[in-house]
Amino acid sequence: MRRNQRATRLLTGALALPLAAALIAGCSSTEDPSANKDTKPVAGGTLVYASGDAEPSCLDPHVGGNYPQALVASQFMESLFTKDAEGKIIPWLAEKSEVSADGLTRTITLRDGITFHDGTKLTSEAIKANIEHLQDPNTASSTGYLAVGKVDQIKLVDDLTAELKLSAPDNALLESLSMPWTAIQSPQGLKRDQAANCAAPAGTGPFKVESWDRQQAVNLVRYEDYVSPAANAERASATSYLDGITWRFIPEAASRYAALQSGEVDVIDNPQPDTISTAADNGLGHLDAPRPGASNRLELNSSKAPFDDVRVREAFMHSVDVNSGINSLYFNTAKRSYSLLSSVEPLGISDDSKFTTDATKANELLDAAGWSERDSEGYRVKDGKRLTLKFPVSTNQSVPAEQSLFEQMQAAAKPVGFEVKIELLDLSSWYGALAKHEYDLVSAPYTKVGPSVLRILFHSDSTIPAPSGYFANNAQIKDPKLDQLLVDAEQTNDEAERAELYKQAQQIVLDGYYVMPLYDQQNHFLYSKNVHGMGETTAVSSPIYYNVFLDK
Amino acid sequence: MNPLLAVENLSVSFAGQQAVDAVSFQLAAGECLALVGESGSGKSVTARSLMGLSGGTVSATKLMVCHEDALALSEPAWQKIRGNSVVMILQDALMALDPLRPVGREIEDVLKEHSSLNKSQRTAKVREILAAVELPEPERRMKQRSTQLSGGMRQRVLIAQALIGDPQIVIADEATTALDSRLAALVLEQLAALKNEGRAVLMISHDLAQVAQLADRIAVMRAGQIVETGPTEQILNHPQHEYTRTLLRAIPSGVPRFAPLSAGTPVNEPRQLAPASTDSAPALVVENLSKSFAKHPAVVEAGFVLPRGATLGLVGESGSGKTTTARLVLGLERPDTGSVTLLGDRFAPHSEAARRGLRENIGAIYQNPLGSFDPRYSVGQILTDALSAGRSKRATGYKDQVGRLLEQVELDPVLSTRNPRELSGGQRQRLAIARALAPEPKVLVLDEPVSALDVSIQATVLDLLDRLQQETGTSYLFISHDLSVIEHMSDFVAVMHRGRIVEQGPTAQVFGDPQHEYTRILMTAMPRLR
Amino acid sequence: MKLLAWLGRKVGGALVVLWLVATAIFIGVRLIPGDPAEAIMGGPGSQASAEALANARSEYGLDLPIISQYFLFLAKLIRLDFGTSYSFKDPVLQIMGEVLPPTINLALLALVVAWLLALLFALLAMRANKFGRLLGNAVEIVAAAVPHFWLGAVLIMLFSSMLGWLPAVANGTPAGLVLPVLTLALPLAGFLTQLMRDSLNTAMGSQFALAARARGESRLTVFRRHGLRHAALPALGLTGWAFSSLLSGAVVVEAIFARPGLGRSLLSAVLARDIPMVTGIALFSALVYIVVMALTEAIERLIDPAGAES
Amino acid sequence: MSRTAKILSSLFILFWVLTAFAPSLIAPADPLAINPSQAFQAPSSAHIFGTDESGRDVFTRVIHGAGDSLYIGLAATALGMGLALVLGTAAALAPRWLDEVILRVLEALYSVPSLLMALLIIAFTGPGVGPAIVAVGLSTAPGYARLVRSQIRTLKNSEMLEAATVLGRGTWLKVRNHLVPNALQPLLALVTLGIGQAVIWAAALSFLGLGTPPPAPEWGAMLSAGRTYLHLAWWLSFFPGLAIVVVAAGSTLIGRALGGKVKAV
Repeated sequence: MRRNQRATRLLTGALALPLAAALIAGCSSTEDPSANKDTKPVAGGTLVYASGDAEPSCLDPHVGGNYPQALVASQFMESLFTKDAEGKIIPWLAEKSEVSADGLTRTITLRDGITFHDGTKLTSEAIKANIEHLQDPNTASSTGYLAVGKVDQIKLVDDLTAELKLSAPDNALLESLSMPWTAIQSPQGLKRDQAANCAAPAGTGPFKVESWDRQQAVNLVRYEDYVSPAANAERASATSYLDGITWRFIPEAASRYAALQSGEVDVIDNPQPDTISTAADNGLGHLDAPRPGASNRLELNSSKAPFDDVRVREAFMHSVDVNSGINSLYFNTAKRSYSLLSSVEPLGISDDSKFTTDATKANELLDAAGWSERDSEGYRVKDGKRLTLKFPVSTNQSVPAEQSLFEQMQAAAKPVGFEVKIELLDLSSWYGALAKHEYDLVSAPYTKVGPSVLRILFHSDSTIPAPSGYFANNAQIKDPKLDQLLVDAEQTNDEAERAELYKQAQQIVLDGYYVMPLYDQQNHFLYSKNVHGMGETTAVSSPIYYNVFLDK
Repeated sequence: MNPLLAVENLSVSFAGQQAVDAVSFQLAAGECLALVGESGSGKSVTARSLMGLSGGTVSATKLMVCHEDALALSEPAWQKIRGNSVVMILQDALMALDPLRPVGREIEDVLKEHSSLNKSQRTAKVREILAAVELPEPERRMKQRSTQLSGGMRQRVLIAQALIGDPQIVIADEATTALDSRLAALVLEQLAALKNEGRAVLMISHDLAQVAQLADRIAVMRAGQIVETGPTEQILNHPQHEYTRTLLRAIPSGVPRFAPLSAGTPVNEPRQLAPASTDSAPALVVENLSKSFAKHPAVVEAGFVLPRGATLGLVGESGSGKTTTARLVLGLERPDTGSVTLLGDRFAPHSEAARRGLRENIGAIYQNPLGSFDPRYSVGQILTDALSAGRSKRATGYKDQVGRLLEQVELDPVLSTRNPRELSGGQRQRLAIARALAPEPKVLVLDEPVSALDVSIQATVLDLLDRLQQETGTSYLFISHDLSVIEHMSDFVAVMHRGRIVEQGPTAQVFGDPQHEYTRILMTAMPRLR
Repeated sequence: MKLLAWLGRKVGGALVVLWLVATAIFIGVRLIPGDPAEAIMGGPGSQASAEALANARSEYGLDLPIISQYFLFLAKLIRLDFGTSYSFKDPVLQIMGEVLPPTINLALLALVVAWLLALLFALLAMRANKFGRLLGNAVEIVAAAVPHFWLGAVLIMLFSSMLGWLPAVANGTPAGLVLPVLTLALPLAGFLTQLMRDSLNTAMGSQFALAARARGESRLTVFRRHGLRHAALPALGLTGWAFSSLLSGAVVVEAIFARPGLGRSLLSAVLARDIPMVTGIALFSALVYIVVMALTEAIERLIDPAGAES
Repeated sequence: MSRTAKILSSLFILFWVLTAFAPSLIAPADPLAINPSQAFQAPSSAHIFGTDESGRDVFTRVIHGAGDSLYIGLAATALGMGLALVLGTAAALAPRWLDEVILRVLEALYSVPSLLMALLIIAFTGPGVGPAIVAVGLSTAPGYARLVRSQIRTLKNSEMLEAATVLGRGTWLKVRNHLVPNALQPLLALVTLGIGQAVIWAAALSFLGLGTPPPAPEWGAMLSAGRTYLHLAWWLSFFPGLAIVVVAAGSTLIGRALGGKVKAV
């Protein structure tokens, strides 16, 4: 497997490293402190990883399915497919795959000789068991569930081959199956009760879960029988260099960074932007791996006043100044996006003309929309109602810099006459507020491989809540034309047509002022100088530590 | 003979404030010197500087303690002397023993500091010494804490602690103050024994009568100076200094009723008690009064009559039930049996509402008046409150009356804006008397009203009470543990013992010819000068 | 015999208190608007599955009349069945077994350190001159006024980031305990010192201290034999409160120093509206408090048998 | 209380009352006004406490934050004390059995540590200023209530009230003239001591993200936001922290000067 390789300097300067492939555009890494040292990989040592995310309640990324789960699961579970350095989907656990002419049957053949951590062999039975596990309501899968939504039934052709019958053609299926949320685990493991499987899912990855001391660490150890689907002649052994990974959870950003500085941990995620910008000066390595799928963006709830009026939506876009906020808060670690899709998605289109800061225009639009009066506090009023925007913010999903950015928007929108009411909520209450439609603005990150994320986010079907109450179309766009484009785009066999359809679809969303893109979903990692070989990631940009090694 | 203590021109000051001013005296083995003075006279500071514990700046032309130059002693050297050659018995046994440690350990500490005995030897020695001071059940008591012992036991422990080091000099700092006369006698007896063993005893006291029994010589102190010193006989019978005379005059025992104790008071004419008129009921009639707390009897079948305009002295040791009797009389406790009749009206048992109308006829004075004042009130407010029956504490309208009351108790009217906390003990008691007089009561219950006061102040307050009684005809129920005060103040005396009134009658009769065994014991323990 | 009666009284009192806490929680849960099953399973945001909701309904007897629900709830508690934490996916009792010891260790250690600091400080204050006393006074008041979360952050910045002396996050080594324990102990030490100095001054100025000096004891000996007990007594009376405030502080400290424990579990349980977990933690911390109170009372009786009687 | 202490305490209180009610007199700027180009300015003569991540003036925010922070502290203390007065007075005056019942309830309230109780309440109500006030108030109530109870019991049996009885005062006069005013005096000291702690607890809730929502300049919330930039801009968290310490230490000092003893509050 050629997973995403992100270190140019690394590649040119250290050919001895058993790393390959070119870079994906848009991804960068600050100087790798190890790059020029011509370091030879050495086996041994345990890497300590410190995550700023909340500790998952389940290590099986099928259950629920959020990014923190993907980050850790990428070490012990592998997907059928993955993305190469050019962004192309390539087989991984699968050897090959074919689709029927009508697009309704997908045949997947697995590689031979791969075993799960529990010792069982990887067979086509696993494909069936895993997809069914995702579709089982008791699994309570959100992300994986949507990804395999079109799979109707699975037929086992032989030991290694399975046939997936689809309800409709799905050209995003392989992208869906490249994500950690649909990664393959042992059918034997899945038969255990959920608590047991959550504590130690049995995958095929280079590391396996040895133990999980809640609130302390997930202890991963080298999987000695690991077989890499992408054989590499330069490696003496197919197993990982590291003896294991101690996966810790340190929610406090300052503590996490202090721990990295003092050498207690080797790698941290979710670093503060200011610490990223000074990382190189402090002798730290930096990996920037923007997540695929949607960009980080604000969605404007168009289903109710005041954002049911496109003029109000447009006025909002012009009333805030996102760029200077990003500059001051992100220290050049995040680039302003004008696209609905992540910069790693080749089919995304950008349109910066719609997001200029122009208070005059905003005022005119609001006057025209009937919000012409102002109350004593300077907010606009119409029919006695104040121009108030409810903005629930999840503290779990928005890092402090992003919260500050929202506060700046709030302050900038005030002179124009918007009252933005930011509510900082825990995840549970945030979901609750969304389910009750108590929002006008919301930022809900969504990671998925490929442009089909657009259907999940903007198809009118996504305004209908799932049994759990969750819906992904937070902008509440209900446009039959858009729906049709999104459905067609997923069913075509023609790459060019697919690109065109997605382009039109994106234009509709942008023209409707439904969404304000901010930047890529940030995914930064800092690591100390004794860590080498960082850069490889899964299709969703979660780093893999198979090729990482530590100084002796 | 080489004196054990030789002090010449000893001065002690605290932050520039002179507490002891050029004091000189000597003390030889087998001798007892008494330093007598009132609070603030510097006598305690003098005593403490003899142990290097004054805490102030000490200077002297000569300060020899056990033949050592105390001025040159280092702290470790002092520690060798303290508790060993020189010991001190402190005033209040309850306060002088750590309430959190067994008393045996406290005594043992002396041995820890000054001997090389091991644990079991020390314990044996402590047991021995406790037996020597006649502490009952020494084995058990030594393991108890001071709060679990009776007053008498504590005193014995304190003496044991002083004796265990075999000291050459014993300093008794107010060791008999505020003790019941029997306990005081016990301490004096022990001190006498020490003196007879050839030790030097330095007594510190405010009570001339008490030291007279033991001291060979007396030094009278005032304001940091020794104003007069001489053999006991000479000081008592031929005092040279005016202050010594004041102190001697202030001792109430043997002074006839209404004869003044303080110099400033004009001589009152001894007054004949008016014969009890048949038409008016006695001031107070107490019949068959009993009260128990948690089955523990405090007052048992007490009964007495207080005639109008007269004083009934209620005397007894602490815990004898005097205060409970006072509270029953004041209607603050409900009696189990018996009754209290005030001026012919039933006062207790009765509902508080029914009693309230009678309350203006009876007032009360306590030992420590400060606790009975609202801390937020000034002197004037306290009196205004009393005069207005609680309706107001603002002086408007009552200013003249407040002034009159203050004048009546000989308090300066400028004090009316002060808080009682800023007053001296004597002034506070005068204020309490003024407040009690405000409703012009017919009866005053005085519970140990002068026990916390210095002798000379006590004298002025007693004189004041005498004067007020003569002026207003108020009847007093006067409660005290101090026989000499009772003797001086009372027309009738009732002696309480273990909740019972064991003997009562006219003062002269009870004091002259005590009938009850207990009364006789009390009388013999009473120090007398005259 | 006396001891047995005392123990009996304590256990009886403890049961009443625990019953009251449990009842309050029961009422609190029923006051949450909406479906109680959903409330127990983490509120509308938890996206509990229909089956999980049905399970909760039958487990807590939510279809029964409210009074039966209450007795069912109590019956389960009596059997030590606190249910299963839906966010941790483990039985609450088992999680308690995992998270309680680290927090108790941390709190006890902090308590001991706070005591030592307070004693040291009280001793220094005793010997200090006027200026030193004033300074000590200021330090103890400021120490007591410093919020844990601020102190923790500052200590990390100083000792981990800048000086690199001590680990910033818990790592299982004794060194990793230093900063969290200090963060908890310093404010408490400020409180205890204020308290101890008052009673120490009273004790050292008392007649019995003078008597001890007159026996030939040095100031230090008097401090050791007498001052210490009297200083300790009121502070000891506060131990229950102190321990309870340490448990509160542990919520913050465990978050900052990434330590596992009761506080961190509670915080995440609260954020996830994990009611079985929250119930369990509340009851267990109440139990811990009761045990600590009983222990301090026992120690108080040892030091001051007379005082404890009244 | 000495004269100097009185003057200093009055000035201290006056200063905070002023900042709470008229912050603009001291810091005329808008605490919410952003200026991204001026972000992370170190303390200087232009911004004596520096600026925060959005270029807001930290001094202005600290001053304007006094209102919210003190409001929560005061409201929580008032709630706790109100509850304590009712329960404590009832327990002190009630018959023995009711006293016993109230004591048990207090013990139950006391047995759950303050912040844990606050979190418990928030688990039921969700976060916010209201729950924070209720939570802090409720968790401080038992401490106050016990003191109210013992205070009233002591007063009830005091010589002062006995003296009033002897002077013939009725129940009402005794309660109005002596019991209530004298019970309140030490409670005032206690409340003063308690306010500082309540401010700290409230800030702790904001720190955990469960109190005042941003961008309101509440100290705990500011500290919480600032701590992420501890390595870059210490002043963001230092000055709000300092404000908390000053208020808490000041209230302790005044409380002690008023005769309060440091007790479990």
